[in-house]
Amino acid sequence: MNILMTAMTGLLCLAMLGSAWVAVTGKGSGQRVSIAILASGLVSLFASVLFLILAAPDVAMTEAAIGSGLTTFLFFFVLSRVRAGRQDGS
Amino acid sequence: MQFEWIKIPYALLTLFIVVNYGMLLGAFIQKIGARVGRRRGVPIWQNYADLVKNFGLRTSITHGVMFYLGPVFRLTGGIGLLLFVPTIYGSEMFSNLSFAGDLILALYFVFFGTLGMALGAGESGHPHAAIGISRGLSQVTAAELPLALAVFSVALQYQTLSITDIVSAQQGGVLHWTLFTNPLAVAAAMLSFLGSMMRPPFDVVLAPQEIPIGPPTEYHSSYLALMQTNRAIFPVAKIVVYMNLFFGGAASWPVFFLKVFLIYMVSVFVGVAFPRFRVEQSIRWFLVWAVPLGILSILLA
Amino acid sequence: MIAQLSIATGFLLILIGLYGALIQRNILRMIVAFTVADTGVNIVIVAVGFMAGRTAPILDAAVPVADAAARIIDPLPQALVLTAIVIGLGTTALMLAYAFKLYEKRRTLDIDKFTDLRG
Amino acid sequence: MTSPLYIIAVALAAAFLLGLLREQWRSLAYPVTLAALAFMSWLSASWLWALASGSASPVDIYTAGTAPPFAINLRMALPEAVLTLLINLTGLFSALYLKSALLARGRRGMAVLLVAIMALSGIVLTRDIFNLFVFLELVVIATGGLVLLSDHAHALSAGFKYLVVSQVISILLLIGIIFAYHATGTLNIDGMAEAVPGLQNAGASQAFELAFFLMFIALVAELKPFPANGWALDIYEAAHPAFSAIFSAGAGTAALYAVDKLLLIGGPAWLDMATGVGIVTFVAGNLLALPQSNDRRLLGYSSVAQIGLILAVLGQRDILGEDTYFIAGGLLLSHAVAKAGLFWLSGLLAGRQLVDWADLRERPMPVFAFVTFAAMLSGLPPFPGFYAKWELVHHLAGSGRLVLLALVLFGALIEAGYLFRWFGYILKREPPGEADFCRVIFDKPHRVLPVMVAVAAGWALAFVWGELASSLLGRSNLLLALPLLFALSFLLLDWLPAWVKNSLAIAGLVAFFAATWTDYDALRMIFAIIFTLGGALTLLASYHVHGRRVGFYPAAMLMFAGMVMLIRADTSFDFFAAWELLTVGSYFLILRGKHSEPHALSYILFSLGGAFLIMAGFAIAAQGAPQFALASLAHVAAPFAPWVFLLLAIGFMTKTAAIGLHIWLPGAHAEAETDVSPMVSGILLKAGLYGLMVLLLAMGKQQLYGIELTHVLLWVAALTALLGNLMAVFQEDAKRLLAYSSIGQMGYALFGLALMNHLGWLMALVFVINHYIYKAMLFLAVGGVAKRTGTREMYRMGGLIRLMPLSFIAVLVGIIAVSGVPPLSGFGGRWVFYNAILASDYRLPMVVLFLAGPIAFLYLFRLIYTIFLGQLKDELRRVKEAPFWIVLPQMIYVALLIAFAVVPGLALHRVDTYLNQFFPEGGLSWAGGEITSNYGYWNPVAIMIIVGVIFCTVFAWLLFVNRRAQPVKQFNIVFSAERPFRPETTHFAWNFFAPYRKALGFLTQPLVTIFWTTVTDLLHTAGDLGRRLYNGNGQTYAFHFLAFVVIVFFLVGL
Amino acid sequence: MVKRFLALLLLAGLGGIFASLLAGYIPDAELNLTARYYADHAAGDLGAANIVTAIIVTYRGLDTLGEVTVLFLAASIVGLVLTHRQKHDPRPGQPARTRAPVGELLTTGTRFLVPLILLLGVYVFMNGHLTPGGGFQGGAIIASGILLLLLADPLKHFSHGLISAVESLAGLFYILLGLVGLVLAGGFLDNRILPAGELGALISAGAIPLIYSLIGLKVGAEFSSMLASLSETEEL
Repeated sequence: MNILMTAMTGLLCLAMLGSAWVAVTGKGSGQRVSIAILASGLVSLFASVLFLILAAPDVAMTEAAIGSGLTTFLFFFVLSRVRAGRQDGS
Repeated sequence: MQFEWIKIPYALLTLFIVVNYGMLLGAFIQKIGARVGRRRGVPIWQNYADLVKNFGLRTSITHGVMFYLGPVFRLTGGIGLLLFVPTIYGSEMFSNLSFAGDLILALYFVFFGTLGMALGAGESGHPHAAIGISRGLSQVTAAELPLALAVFSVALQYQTLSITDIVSAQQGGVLHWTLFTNPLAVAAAMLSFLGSMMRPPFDVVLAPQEIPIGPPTEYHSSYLALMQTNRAIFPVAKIVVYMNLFFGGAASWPVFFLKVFLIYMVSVFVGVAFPRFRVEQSIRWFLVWAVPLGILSILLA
Repeated sequence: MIAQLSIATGFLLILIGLYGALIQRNILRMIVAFTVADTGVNIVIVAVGFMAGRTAPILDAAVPVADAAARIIDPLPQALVLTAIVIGLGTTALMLAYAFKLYEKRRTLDIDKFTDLRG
Repeated sequence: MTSPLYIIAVALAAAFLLGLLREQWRSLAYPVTLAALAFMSWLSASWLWALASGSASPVDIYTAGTAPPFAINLRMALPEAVLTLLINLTGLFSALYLKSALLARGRRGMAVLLVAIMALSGIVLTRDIFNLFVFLELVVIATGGLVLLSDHAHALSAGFKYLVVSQVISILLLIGIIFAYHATGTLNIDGMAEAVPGLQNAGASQAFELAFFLMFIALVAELKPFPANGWALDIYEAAHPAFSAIFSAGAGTAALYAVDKLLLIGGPAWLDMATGVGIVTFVAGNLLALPQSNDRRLLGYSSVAQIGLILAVLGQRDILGEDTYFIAGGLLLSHAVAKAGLFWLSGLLAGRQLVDWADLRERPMPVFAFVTFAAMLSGLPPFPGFYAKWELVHHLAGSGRLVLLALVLFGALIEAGYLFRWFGYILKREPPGEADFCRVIFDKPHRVLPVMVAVAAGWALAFVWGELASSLLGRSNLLLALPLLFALSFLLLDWLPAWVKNSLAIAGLVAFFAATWTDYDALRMIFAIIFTLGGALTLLASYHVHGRRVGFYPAAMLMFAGMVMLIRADTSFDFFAAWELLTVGSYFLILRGKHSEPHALSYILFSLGGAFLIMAGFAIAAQGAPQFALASLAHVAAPFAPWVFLLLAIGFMTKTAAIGLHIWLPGAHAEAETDVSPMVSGILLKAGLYGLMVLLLAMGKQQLYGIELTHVLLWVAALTALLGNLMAVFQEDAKRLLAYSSIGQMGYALFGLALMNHLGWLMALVFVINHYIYKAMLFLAVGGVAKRTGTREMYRMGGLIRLMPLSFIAVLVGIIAVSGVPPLSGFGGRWVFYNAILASDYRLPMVVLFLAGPIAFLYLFRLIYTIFLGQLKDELRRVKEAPFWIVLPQMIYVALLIAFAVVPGLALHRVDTYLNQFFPEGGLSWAGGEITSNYGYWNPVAIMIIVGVIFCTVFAWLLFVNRRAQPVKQFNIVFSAERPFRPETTHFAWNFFAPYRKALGFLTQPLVTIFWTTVTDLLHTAGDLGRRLYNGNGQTYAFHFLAFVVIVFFLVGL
Repeated sequence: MVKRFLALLLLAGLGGIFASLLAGYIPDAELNLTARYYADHAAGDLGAANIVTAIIVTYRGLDTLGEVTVLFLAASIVGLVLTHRQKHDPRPGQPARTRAPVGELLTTGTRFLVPLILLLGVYVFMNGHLTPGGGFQGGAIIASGILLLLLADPLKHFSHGLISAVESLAGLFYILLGLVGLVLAGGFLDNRILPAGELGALISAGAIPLIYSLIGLKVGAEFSSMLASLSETEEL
């Protein structure tokens, strides 16, 4: 049980780190930025799972709702505005 | 030493003797110079003639108050210097008005006449006068320095500033003279003496060739007469100081006449031997040669 | 073990996030990087309070009041993290609004272009 | 008492309430905001009053009805009350100031402002570390919003940079907090502090140390330490000035208090780090401020520096002990009030360059405000920073932390440098076009009010700190010192016409002397007479100025107040306070001159530099005591004594302009106004001599590494005399000539003191008296001439003797006296001098002094000749004699000179006797008119009579033989057989001593000037290099911060 | 490249600090003093089953108030920043904005889902003292409902007045409740102004459910306000 949990946690952590790396590296904007945003949302999502493992259901809920939900939406709102501006060809 | 009324006629007597001696001495030395140059020279009473002539001149002009006062300052400086210094050692009669102050008074009073002269010449508005003053003042700052050092050395040596005391310390034989007890100081002082006598090589101030006679350019008639009087008194008064400090003073008038004459001759000899310095040259000369002597004498005193 | 693993992950997330924030020139991507780092901080905080073999700090039938002290984990870090998450959101929203305005003004999101004030 | 929680509750309630008001009801929302802020301020004030008066004791406020550490608690004690009051008041008046911006942005802006102030108060009040973090984040976010109240083009990017770095900071802070919690099991600050010593094992305490490091560095970063501060500086520059005021005064204060709380946890181990970071920031911040030309950015750097200094003070609490809050508080409140005031003031001006502040010129109130703020920042008396610096320096010196002491003073000097340079711009530069300042004053009283409140607060603080210091030092409040009050009262009377104020000033000086003259011993009596009666005499000349002459009398009377307080001082503190007062007063006086801006600046810098050395000297001598009686300088322990002597001597010699420290004097004295030059030259210089006398009387001869320091002084004095005189010779400007002459004369006086024998001191006193009389007289005469001719270049004058005969007489008498020619009084000085050196063993420096003597003659002749003699210029033919009120004192001086020449005993006999206490050997004997020393004698009366008689006789003779002398016209001279027709070609005046320059000019190479120029250039270069660090990129600033963290981490070496 | 290298270098330093923190980390075996107090007293004194909620709402209520204020600030500033330009540049008479029509499915789904979502949100914060979740989570859920509305009809203008009224009233009552605690009970934000009730019941834990509901409303309103402000920005 314990080992299984630990292994699962390890995997989760690796997945988080991978997503994080995707979120912060890479150049360019536009499409690549939305990938980064999604990746960071994914990090939050994994984090909320991790919080469950860490016996913190309250935190998990919050992280899921705010960290991966609302934040990601905020990003996309702004990104869409900015991207639209770029299409205007200013 | 206190003031007594009798000192006034005595002082006037000294003054009278010195004026006459100075007049004759000046002419005599001119004559010697001429004879050396195989000329006839002026008669021995020439200075009296000049004096009378100048006082007698009817036309006289003035450029202003200071111009008028310049010669007065000048002559006051000469007479004052003479009277602040005892002339004959040991003689109550010819100790003059030296009760008023000591050596320092004499040293600083020299400038009184210089200042008055410079101011009077300044008001004449003649550029040559100003140039002469500029040169004279520049030179005197360097020339006075060795004298000041020597005087101080002597004061240190005898631990007094009183001229009478200094002379009395030199009594008792030639070898007691400062000349022999403190030769460095005397050497420095004599170099300074050369610089203050307005003779070659330090006569750029009067510079007869380029700036006709320098500061007194504009002076004439009775002004000039006063200055001539001073020219008779001042060198003698100055030599009296030197004599008292370095050459044992004079206990009687004959000794006085002789010593003054001989000391005067030093500057004459040097004058015929050397060409004229420019101002900056003479300043450097004093600083390089005379000042170190003075410093040395102080350090050794 | 889980705690250490999580803390390590949190730290790495912070470092990765800061790395992104330091090298990305695009302002939006900087903000994304900061959210990653924030997540890392939250994980560290919760993990520090974690105690293996205990339950969440909620009392119910399974965890009676009497032996709560022996059964639950430290609730305080969780409370702190809630606060931290919300504050993180506030900051992110603010930065995003800034990003939008900066873009509106200059038509670029390149941080190197906003260096007018210096020295 | 109302619970302090209401500060938070009311602010938030108001902020939320604003949301209920509709966007259109802004005119309603604004009063709500103001009311909330006013309530918060009132609440803090009432607590402050209750706590200070003792009617309330400090309280801990528990939230949630639970005791800490289980719930958050707040604390209200005296520091909290003071700081929250400061923050809330800053907020209130900034809100007032922001009226138009807030009304334009609407209720949201007001809500953000309210929350910001609330959060700042919260940081101060809370005792919970995580709660502190929450408040900090609130401040960060609110800052992000409030920056945008500004119309500045780059406010947006500035705000973004700020947010970026704040993010990094909060990450580290959170990590630190959670690990600290893990180590100690509590979030309560006091609880943590208690828990730390009890940590079980090395591992736990190591973990805690790491966590603490992160927390600490994060909070320290909120203080904007160098170099991790680029992110905050842009805020200062771009934000609305009212917000910058909050940012500087409020946020800085709150963050400092947070760091202070944290230091409580960390304990003494972390003090060094705080000190190090603080002092580096202080010096670097000031250095960086030096090359700034943008006013707000400069203020930003200055804020950073000030907060750094306070951090360093907090870091010194191990030696400061209970005085920590007195010092840190004094510095902090000075900083906060002054910075807030300056930022508010900056908002009244259109231009952003420092020189644009010239708009304030001619407007007394804002100028006064600026002066108050600058004085508060530079730590001048009577403001709190002065007491704080004094205490700080004494503690540092007492504990032997001399490097830190030197850095503090160095930084403070740079700070004074740019502040006073700025002040110079205000008064002396041309306003940049049509000043719209006036309009602002009348249009926007709400912007003027905060500035005035800050001024009032500054003076109130001055009073409060004076009271605190009075109990600390056991002396009465400095601000209540009668002379100072008298000087300050002229600020209120400045609307009166000048002649009324002048009469008051003269009456005050005379009355003060009349009331106190029995208190002085013979030595002080001379100085007292010069400072009071002498001052009154020079003030007679001031009657010539008509109108109101705004600003003159407060400055002049401040200087005189300082001087009389100086001679009445008997403790080191009183002495130093008086010294600073006279310095500041004279600086304002000098600055009044038309072209005196750079010279006044170099004056104040040299003076403050000297003052700092004096303070350091006193501090080392005090060895930990807050002050000591001046007389006990004699008992300073052996290893310190020579150093104390050296520091004090150099400090005093800065004032007497000894060579090497003299370059400020010529400009300052020459460019001052006609009646100011005699004051600063004739009177002020004596203050330095007085200091040296006090020093030498107490400490006597000191040896350092086997060198006798008085011997060194002798050399310095001799060189000063020589070079001062020499440089005077080559001046074309009459007042500069006199100024250089003063340097030389002070050299003589210093020489006399350094001889350390009876006659040497007597000579110095003769010089003191003489120099006062003739230099005041000459400066007045030359000033009068310059006023009439419109130039100070001597070669442009000439032949003025007929037009200005009285001035001529004054100058004539003056130069005879200065050159020491008998029969005037200068000779007395020379005579005593010769006697003095005969009694001493030092021979070589005398040689130098001998050389200097005749040189005086050169420049003096030049002075009188080129101005009054020679050829009159065409354009000056209509010049009149100087105004009556300028001539009158000169004539009085002439009379005084002659009197002093005839009966020097009047002034000197008592002093001579008095000196017997200290130098029993070698006094003079005074018998009748004759004065006798061990070596020689001198009879001034006789000299005067003899010279007079001879002079009159010769003069009478000349008059007799030459009674018909005919005055001729100007050009009637024999000039190479031509008559010159232009005075210019004939007035030989320019470069008068050309041959002399050829011979000795090399001695006047401006080596000292080059040296000091190089020093300032180096400082500027250092500042400029530092500026390159701030490349404007937010990311780089994040780099800076992380680098700062890592570097400090390795330096701390955990 | 230099930048990357420097960044890595600095982060290596920071990583070093972190590594030593990690190395020194020993998990607690026992609850520490503070946690123990909460475990022992939260239920008894406050009547809250969810100890995290007890801490958030009561013990560290001041933090939570600050936290709510952070959101309030963020919403205000976002509003301030984003509406700023429109004030200066009203662009009158501009043709109505056009946008690709959203799908029918979304529109219908929205109408159906939004009330449910709002209800869920209310449930979450009402039960904050019993189960995981509370004001913040509930608020976020409410905000996601609003978000859905926005997505379905991008041109819909929300009544800022309503949102800010909700926000303000919730905030005011929150503070009022806190002050009531100050007056009637042990201190600011003390929840014991109402009876603790029976552990585990909906109406229990004193004022906690009330406060958490207010928080939920306020947070929801704040999120919504942010989203609305962002959505109202003009496309660049």
